[in-house]
Amino acid sequence: MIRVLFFASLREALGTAEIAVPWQAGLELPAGLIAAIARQQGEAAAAILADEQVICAHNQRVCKHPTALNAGDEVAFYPPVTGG
Amino acid sequence: MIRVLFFASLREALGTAEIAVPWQAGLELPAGLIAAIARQQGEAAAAILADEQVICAHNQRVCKHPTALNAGDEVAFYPPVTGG
Amino acid sequence: MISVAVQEADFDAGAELRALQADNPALGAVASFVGLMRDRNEGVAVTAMALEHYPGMTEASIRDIAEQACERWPLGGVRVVHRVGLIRPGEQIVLVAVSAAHRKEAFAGCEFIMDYLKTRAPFWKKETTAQGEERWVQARDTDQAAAARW
Amino acid sequence: MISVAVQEADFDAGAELRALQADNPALGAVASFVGLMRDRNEGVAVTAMALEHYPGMTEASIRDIAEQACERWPLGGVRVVHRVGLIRPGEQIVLVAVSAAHRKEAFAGCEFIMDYLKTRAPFWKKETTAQGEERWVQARDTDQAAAARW
Repeated sequence: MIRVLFFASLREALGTAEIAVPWQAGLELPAGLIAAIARQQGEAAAAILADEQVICAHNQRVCKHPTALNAGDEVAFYPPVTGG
Repeated sequence: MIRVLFFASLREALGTAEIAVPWQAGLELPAGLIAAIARQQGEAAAAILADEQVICAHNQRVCKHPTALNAGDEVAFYPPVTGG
Repeated sequence: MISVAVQEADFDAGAELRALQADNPALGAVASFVGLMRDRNEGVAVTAMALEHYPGMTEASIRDIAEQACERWPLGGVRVVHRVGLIRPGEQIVLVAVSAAHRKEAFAGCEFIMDYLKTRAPFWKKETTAQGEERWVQARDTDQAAAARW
Repeated sequence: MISVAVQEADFDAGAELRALQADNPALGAVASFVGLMRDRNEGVAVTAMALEHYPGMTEASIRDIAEQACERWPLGGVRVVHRVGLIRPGEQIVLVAVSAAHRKEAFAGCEFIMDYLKTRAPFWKKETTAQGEERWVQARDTDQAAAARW
């Protein structure tokens, strides 16, 4: 499985803080994972995640380029940060 | 009178922290006052004060241009500052 | 030496500065920044703020930013404290304190860490307006520009 | 609001920050600097420092520098504490703390005041080396350059 987390306004828009997505060989971040989320949560959820403002983290590091996922990985999607 | 103060290495070089110089009409800072100090304290003292590194303050404000002195004014000579 | 704390509790800025100062008598400079919650944002009165974060990644990303600062400048120590949870106007949100031999490096390191923290660390603010409306604080272009200059 | 103190006693940096923070809930940023006595200067171990100043002019010149900062940037408050007399390695020498609505102005104001204080305020340091020699600290060209950039 892939653990997928959503934060802040994305968490609210998707109505959940965390889902589990089945891992399969060749699953890639971001497009492959978002397609898998679309099948599981619906196209509306996937459209929210595909927004160019959305930031994607892979195993707690920001991920800007297509990346192969391994079983057990943690992925997070979140809006632009506003701390400090 | 003009109250004349010396600080830090100038105080040590001149051997005094403060002298009084008689005021007279037309007395100007810096050249006129330094000439008056030369007559009172000797040429060596005046040479120390004429060094271009020496800073001169008139009534507690740095004075960079020739300035007429009034009776009762306070003048200070000091080396480059090193606070902070 | 890098210290990072993410916590709900308020913090003692003076104690953080003392902890840095005790480090090393070769260090002559401590620059620091404390961010406070303002009672207005974009012209609207606000009464409270909830600070959400990504536990685990938050601490790691702040540490990473502090390490980048230590690579760029010869810093002695870095201490960062960032609060999460409910915060009220006037309260402290964040502290960044940096020591170095001289002030130029201490100031640069402190500003760099604040600029990066603002644009990289996974925190999100949701504020409650005086009218009772809750809204997510929007990221600012000026913060992106501040981080881009380094 | 400008506060200037020139004193022999050590100071509580945390209390200075709290005093600035209490000022005004519209202010979101406090930048500060603490200068510490280092145990070496120009490669030589030093054991003590005597800080001489020009009473009266010192306070007035620091206040003047703080007022210049307030004219350049929209600052909320400025607090400066500068010690005089005998200081030992590791001890605090100076604090400059500046509040503003946003961090950019607070950092700029704080750095400006430090740079000007270093090159304008009438303080002189005489240090005692580990060999027992007393020597006046020389002004640094880098400090002149730092002040000239504003």
